[in-house]
Amino acid sequence: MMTATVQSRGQALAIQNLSLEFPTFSGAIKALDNVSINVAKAEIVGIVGESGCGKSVTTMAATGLLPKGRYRITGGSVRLFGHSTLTMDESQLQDVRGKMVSTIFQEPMNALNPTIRIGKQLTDVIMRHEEASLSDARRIARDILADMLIGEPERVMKQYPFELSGGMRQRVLIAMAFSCNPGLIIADEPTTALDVTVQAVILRLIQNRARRTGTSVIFISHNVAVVSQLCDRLYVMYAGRIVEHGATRTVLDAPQHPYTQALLRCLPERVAPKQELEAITGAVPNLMQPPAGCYFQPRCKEAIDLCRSRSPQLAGAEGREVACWRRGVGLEIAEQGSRP
Amino acid sequence: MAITRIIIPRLVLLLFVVLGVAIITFTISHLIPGDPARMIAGDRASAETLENVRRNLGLDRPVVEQFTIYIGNLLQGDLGTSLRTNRPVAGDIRTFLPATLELGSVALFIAICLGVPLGVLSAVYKDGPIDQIARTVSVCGISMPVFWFGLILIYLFYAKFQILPGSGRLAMGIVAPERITGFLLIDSLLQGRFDAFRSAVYHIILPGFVLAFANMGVITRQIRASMLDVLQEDYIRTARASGLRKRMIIFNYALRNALIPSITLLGLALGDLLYGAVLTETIFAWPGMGTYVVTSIQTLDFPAIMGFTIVASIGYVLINLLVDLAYMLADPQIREV
Amino acid sequence: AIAAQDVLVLARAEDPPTADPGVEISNSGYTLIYAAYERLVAYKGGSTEVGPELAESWTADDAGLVWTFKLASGHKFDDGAPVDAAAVKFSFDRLMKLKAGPSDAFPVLKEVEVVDPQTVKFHLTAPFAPFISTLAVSGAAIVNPKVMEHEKDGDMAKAWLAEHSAGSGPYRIASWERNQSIVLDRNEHYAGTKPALKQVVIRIVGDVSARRLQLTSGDADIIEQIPLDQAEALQKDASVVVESNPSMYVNYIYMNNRQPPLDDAKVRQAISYAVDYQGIIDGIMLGQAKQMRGAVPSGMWGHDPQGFQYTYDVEKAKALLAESGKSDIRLTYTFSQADPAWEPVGLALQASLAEIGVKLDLQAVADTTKRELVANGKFDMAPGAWTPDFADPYMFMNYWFDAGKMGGPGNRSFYDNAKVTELVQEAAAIVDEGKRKELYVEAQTLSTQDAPYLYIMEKNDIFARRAVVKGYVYNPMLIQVYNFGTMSKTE
Amino acid sequence: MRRAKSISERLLYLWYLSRRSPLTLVGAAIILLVLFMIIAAPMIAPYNPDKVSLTARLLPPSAVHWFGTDEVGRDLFSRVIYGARASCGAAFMIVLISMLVGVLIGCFSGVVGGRVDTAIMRLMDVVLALPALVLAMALAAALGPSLFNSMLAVAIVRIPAYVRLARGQTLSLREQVFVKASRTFGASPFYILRWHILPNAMSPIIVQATLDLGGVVLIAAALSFIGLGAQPPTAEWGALVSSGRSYMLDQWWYATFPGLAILITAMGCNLVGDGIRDMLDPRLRGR
Amino acid sequence: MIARPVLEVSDLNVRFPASRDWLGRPNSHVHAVNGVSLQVRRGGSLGIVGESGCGKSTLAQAIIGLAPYEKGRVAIAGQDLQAAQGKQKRELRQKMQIVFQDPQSSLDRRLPVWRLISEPLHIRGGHSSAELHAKAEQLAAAVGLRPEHLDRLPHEFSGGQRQRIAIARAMSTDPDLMVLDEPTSALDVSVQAQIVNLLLKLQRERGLTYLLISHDVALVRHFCDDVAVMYLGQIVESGPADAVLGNPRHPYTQTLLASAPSFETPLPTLAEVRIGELPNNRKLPTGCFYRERCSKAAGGCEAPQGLRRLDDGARQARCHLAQG
Ligand SMILES: Nc1ncnc2c1ncn2[C@@H]1O[C@H](COP(=O)(O)OP(=O)(O)OP(=O)(O)O)[C@@H](O)[C@H]1O
Ligand SMILES: Nc1ncnc2c1ncn2[C@@H]1O[C@H](COP(=O)(O)OP(=O)(O)OP(=O)(O)O)[C@@H](O)[C@H]1O
Ligand SMILES: [Mg+2]
Ligand SMILES: [Mg+2]
Repeated sequence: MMTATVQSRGQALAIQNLSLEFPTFSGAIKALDNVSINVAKAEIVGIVGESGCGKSVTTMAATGLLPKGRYRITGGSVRLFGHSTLTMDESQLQDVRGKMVSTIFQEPMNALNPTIRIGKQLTDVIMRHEEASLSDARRIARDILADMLIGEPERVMKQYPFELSGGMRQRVLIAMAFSCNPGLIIADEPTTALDVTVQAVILRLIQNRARRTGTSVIFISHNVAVVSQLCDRLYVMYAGRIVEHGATRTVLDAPQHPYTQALLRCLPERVAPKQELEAITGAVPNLMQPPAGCYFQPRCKEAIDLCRSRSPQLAGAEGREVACWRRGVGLEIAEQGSRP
Repeated sequence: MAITRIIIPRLVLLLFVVLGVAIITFTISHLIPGDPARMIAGDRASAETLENVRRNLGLDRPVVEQFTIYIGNLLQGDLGTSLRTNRPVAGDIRTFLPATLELGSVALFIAICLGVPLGVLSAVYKDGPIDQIARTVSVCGISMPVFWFGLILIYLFYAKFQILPGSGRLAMGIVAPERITGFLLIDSLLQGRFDAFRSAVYHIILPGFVLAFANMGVITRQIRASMLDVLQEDYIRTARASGLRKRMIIFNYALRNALIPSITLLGLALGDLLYGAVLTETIFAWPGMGTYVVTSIQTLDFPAIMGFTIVASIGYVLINLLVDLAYMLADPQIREV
Repeated sequence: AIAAQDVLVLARAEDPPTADPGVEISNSGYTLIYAAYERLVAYKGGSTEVGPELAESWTADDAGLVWTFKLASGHKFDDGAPVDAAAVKFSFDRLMKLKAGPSDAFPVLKEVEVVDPQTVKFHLTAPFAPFISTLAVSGAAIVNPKVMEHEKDGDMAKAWLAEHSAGSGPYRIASWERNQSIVLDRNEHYAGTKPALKQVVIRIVGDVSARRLQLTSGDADIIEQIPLDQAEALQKDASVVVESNPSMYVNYIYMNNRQPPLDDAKVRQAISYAVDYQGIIDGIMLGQAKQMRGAVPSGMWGHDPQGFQYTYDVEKAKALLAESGKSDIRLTYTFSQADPAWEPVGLALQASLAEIGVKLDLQAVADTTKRELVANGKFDMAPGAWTPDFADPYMFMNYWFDAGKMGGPGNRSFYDNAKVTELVQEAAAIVDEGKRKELYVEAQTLSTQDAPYLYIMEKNDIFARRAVVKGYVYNPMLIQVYNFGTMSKTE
Repeated sequence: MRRAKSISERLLYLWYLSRRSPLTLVGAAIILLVLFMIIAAPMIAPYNPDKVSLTARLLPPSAVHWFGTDEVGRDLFSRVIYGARASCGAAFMIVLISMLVGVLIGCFSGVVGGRVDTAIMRLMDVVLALPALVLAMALAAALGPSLFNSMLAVAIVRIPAYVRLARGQTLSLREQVFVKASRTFGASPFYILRWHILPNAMSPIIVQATLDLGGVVLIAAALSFIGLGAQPPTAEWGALVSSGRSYMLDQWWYATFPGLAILITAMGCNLVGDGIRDMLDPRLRGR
Repeated sequence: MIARPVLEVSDLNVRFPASRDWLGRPNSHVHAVNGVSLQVRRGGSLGIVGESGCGKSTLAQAIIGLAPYEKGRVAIAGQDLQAAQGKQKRELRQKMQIVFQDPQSSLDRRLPVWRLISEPLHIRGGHSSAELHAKAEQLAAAVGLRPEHLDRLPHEFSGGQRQRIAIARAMSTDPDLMVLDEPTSALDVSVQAQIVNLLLKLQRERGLTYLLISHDVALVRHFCDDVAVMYLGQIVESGPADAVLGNPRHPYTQTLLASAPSFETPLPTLAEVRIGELPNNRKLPTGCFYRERCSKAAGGCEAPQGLRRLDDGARQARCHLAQG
């Protein structure tokens, strides 16, 4: 259905086999290992995974927002609307950010500058990317705030962030992200800190605006339910690797990877009250010394010897891949010995 | 509302401080082994003369009575009479204060102009060579014994190379301009006395720099620390993610917020400035409060010491009041609540 | 920038406290007071003898209780008003009413009486031999009675006179920027020859090196308070003259005669023999001093050139100490930084006394504290410096040895020898100078044997001037006081 | 066993951190050097620092007298080395006294709260408003100039800084969840102070103290310079600079070397203080 | 006969000073809890749900004795906590234990695990170090920690393990009631499941009584027998969990449930969720607190609403429109 038409229109973001590490005192944290993510134009893609699995790092690496000198890219490429962002210098990135790709972060409380009025923060961004006079910029800002269902945009623009509630601030941030009509919006857990009622509003606003303007969205969350309501396609990450991806409904209805399955089974809403939940035993691996083979194998109930020695590769049909030996899809590749 | 909430407690504090300081210095002055009367009359003075001098100073009265009289006079702005110069202390302070203020303002100005950019650069290029240099300079400043630094500079620039004067506020032959503000730099300009202005500028360079250097170190360190704090705030990430230019982010978004905690520091720095000024003035024979109070202490001129201490503490409290107000202006959160 | 020919610039370390003759007791202030005021009598040239100034002539009655002065005519205050007997009376009344330090030079003054505008009578309560000398001191300056216009809260114009002048001297204080500079202008009504210097500027330059540089660069014509080492260095400069003159500024050490073991004359004598006087003079003073001989310095009449002088004789010192039977002596030397020589002298003393087995601890205190401790007799040994206020051995003998002046006033070693006290009191009460000298010499002989003080040295007065400054006359009574009125600057 | 491992790990970690900031290492080296000077002064110093030799006055630096000699012929190198004892000893005592007293008052004030707290803080405001140097000078003048008296004075004026710091720590720790938890278990204020507040408040206080040490070295020297601190013939850096001052023109070395010693020592303290602060900074920790 | 409830809260009001005049006297207040009454049966569990800032934590803190209250009463096993003094007070306090949301900050990072777990006993006094250590070991085993963990410091543990330490500590005094203030919201879902299982297991085994605070409706539905929905410091609806969450009667509960994300239902439309924020709790609204945001607001809502018993008698709702 929609997915097909969207894909034909080309790629917004193509991350190919991105590997990245943070060198530290006690060794390198291998934050990303061979991560590939594709986002088509006008598509809404979700990334789910536990805290620390590398969701934010992936997108921040793609937009060059990671702290300079603190990380090392060990492989892969990122193409944003055909431009390679990994090779850009800071000033080129500055032109790309906000214009081609915008990011909405997790904590609305601190994501706005506390000493600058909302209006100025918005118009600064608009005037940076659009050839707009101050009055034009103000008009654009006002319109987009109104679009975010903010009651009195004029008044809000004169206010400081601390005078707004969390939900309002997050809407301002969304407005800011959309203000220069970027082709891609990265929403990094934009609702985690908010109430469910507010969350519903925010999700709706992002969805409506994206659909209307044909903007692609990467939606990062650890809440599978939220992602299921919003996204066309879904990537599941575990310990810096993509373990499974596919169309949202397919992945949720028929999860292939044991991790995805376990993740869905441990949610209380799927179990009768007071019943024991199917918890995943153990804890996420330490990325400085990851286990051999599949990173999930120490916690996996189905693990076999192969899982303990070799990392499975993503394999499967176009648009629906799983990285698990038990699903068999990757066996042939392993036998060819492409990767230990 | 918010303003009164800040001002009123400060003014109450001011009363406390003045009273406290008066009590402390008064107590000290009465613990002192030296006899002020002997100081005035000379140490060969006969007992009779001493007695007379004591009577004239009111030193023969009970301590509590002396204190009440002192406080009573204080409330009328009378700080007593200097034992050494026989002039009203308030008048002496009025004479010497502008010189100190002029030196202090120039030093503060230099310190801010050098310290803030250095701190910003240091934070932005953290751990790089610029940072190492800036940190070394700032630590040097903080660790510099002002009195020694002054001596070295005098030796180099005045004695060796003879390019800058080493003492006083004006060159020998130049008649001081009429006193309007007491700031030579301003008074000379107001009266079109460019010779005096030039000379005043020359004279303030060395002491101004010496005094500025230490404060520059403190400012650099503070700005660096708060810039580092601010630069890793979420809103900076937001600004970066929206593609704002680096310069804009640093100066319009980060520095502004980094300055807020630094304002408090500025208050402290002003306090330090006073301490530095005392030393700098002695080295450079700068005719200000520092020289005055050091001489007063050496001669145990207690009315002068008390007067100075009280004025300095009032100044300290007022500066802090200003700092709080500035803080309030800079931080909308405090301003509007 | 070299100052103009008719302007003399004097650079010194500190601002004079005040310029009020009725209050000021430091030489630093005398510089101004002597320049701005005249007294009834004045020292004659470089000598310690006094001659006429405002007074043309004077007579005393036989008992020495009434002195009559005839004023010279033509002397005018700087506002043009004549100096008359009323002004003299006013000045002394004011001095005695203020009763601050300077009044102590007139312990017996009962009353000043105006006979007619040109004649004034002084009534004394008791004969006082040095009376005429005392009239040459700073406190005896004649002040224009008009200053009372500036009186505030009954202060006898003290606040105003603190930084203004109202006298008939060659100069008047034109302006005073505290801690910066004082400008003295010529007094147009001055009765004497018109001074060559139009203006005298006293600049306050705290740092020695700065003063020195200003002198060599010609910014200053005279600089004061130069350490001996710098004086040596300056001497090499041909355009500079280092004035080094024997003065009556003596450095001596009080030994507390009341406190064991210093109450034993033997111990004091032993200490007196243990000191390396010449070592101190050469090593610390670079030869710019000489060892004292008795209490009265060599420039003052009453000095006894044959008087006894302790020598550096360790053996004798040890023997005396053994005689005294005291051992394990531990003393404290309480000093301040008021005189730069006190600390090194203390160090030298420490080393010397160690040789005879006396341990000396150095205790540095604030100068005011030191004075207080000395005045109250709470010390073992303490250095002192003494200059005479007026030119009379009275300044030494009566102050140092009179048992009635113990503590602050002068007898700071708490020396109590009835015979000596009697001698010096008698010498103060008679007028005959020959007789007085005899009495003082006898008193010196007696007291030197008791060694109440350690007689260290008479220091030279040192300052430096540019060679172009001419006409300076040194007077040992007028340290830091210059005859600006008769000085000039010529190439 | 495990402890030992974690200690060596920690040392390794410290080494790693300081390698990242070479300035801290420089600071540490300076402090070690000064400590060495203090401990081993009699061994390093070539001469008795108080030995007067009137024949060897004001000699320039040479192989015999590395830093030259002073106006009574004492060896300046030896005096500078011995000076470390007076200067740094004084600074250390000042910081120690003001820290102990300040922390005590501050924690007490923070825990007790209410009127007592207000009264204490107002008093501290008064002390803080006193110009530090002047109070020091006044006290020194009152009690007589001596290193001890001016130390006392400086210590007094430094107390409020620690009171504020300790109180601030106490107040913020009091709001920490683990302290609240302790309260729900019925812990007394004393228990909380002993087990939770003091141990957790100590690190910032120690950082402050290290930084303060640098400042206090300067103040102690300044007081001696004005003549209110250490008294001659004690070899103390500030006093040495002060006596060297009048010889600046012809004998530059006299004031220069002791001044350098002050500068370098203060730098050492500040660098190490900065370094420790960075190490304890949780934000920098993980990276 | 019905056993006496472990916890009885009646008409509890908590307010905090919001601003002060220059003398330091409060001149306005935040009304965090406004007349809450509730009861928890022994061995039962009560869940409290509500938006952020509605006063859930404040309620918990008031119950546990961390937030002072002026009006109302909290009784644990029939004894009034605030009226108690000294030793008795401490013992009463130890009958209730709380587990906080953030396991990181609720543990002193300088104390080893065994000390942390046994802290309540240490405070109670009378135990030697060895006894405390032994006791800690038992408790640790009960929450699934191994003995070798006991000497480590908290930063060496993962979030889930830290929460286990906190739970072990809470159990150390055999409390009658455990207050759980969002015990899993700082944890990942996979770890959340472990903790939920642990808590349920402990309840089954030891008959613990829970007061669970959460904004996760699914969790409360799973975990609790009863539920109370809070809005602006008031309970707006309460009753058995399945009934209240399965068939909400109060409009607020309805909105809350509709907004909760789920796999089955699509995103609600903007009209359904209604944009609105929690009203200011400095100045409480008059009438029904929810009136401003309520889509069903009608005449009668201006009057203050009381809790009214619904149909079966087990449920209550604070809305005059809720069908009885
Ligand atoms: N600047 C950094 N230095 C070192 N390690 C880092 C840095 N930033 C992230 N990491 C590590 O990279 C890994 C992935 O982090 P990331 O922030 O992408 O997680 P996440 O999936 O976004 O988690 P969350 O849901 O908590 O936001 C983590 O293990 C983290 O510790
Ligand atoms: N110590 C306090 N001082 C002042 N106001 C407070 C204090 N604690 C809580 N409040 C206020 O009381 C109200 C209720 O807060 P509370 O923490 O109980 O909410 P909550 O329901 O637990 O929210 P959340 O889900 O975010 O934890 C809020 O408006 C809060 O700002
Ligand atoms: Mg993230
Ligand atoms: Mg809460």
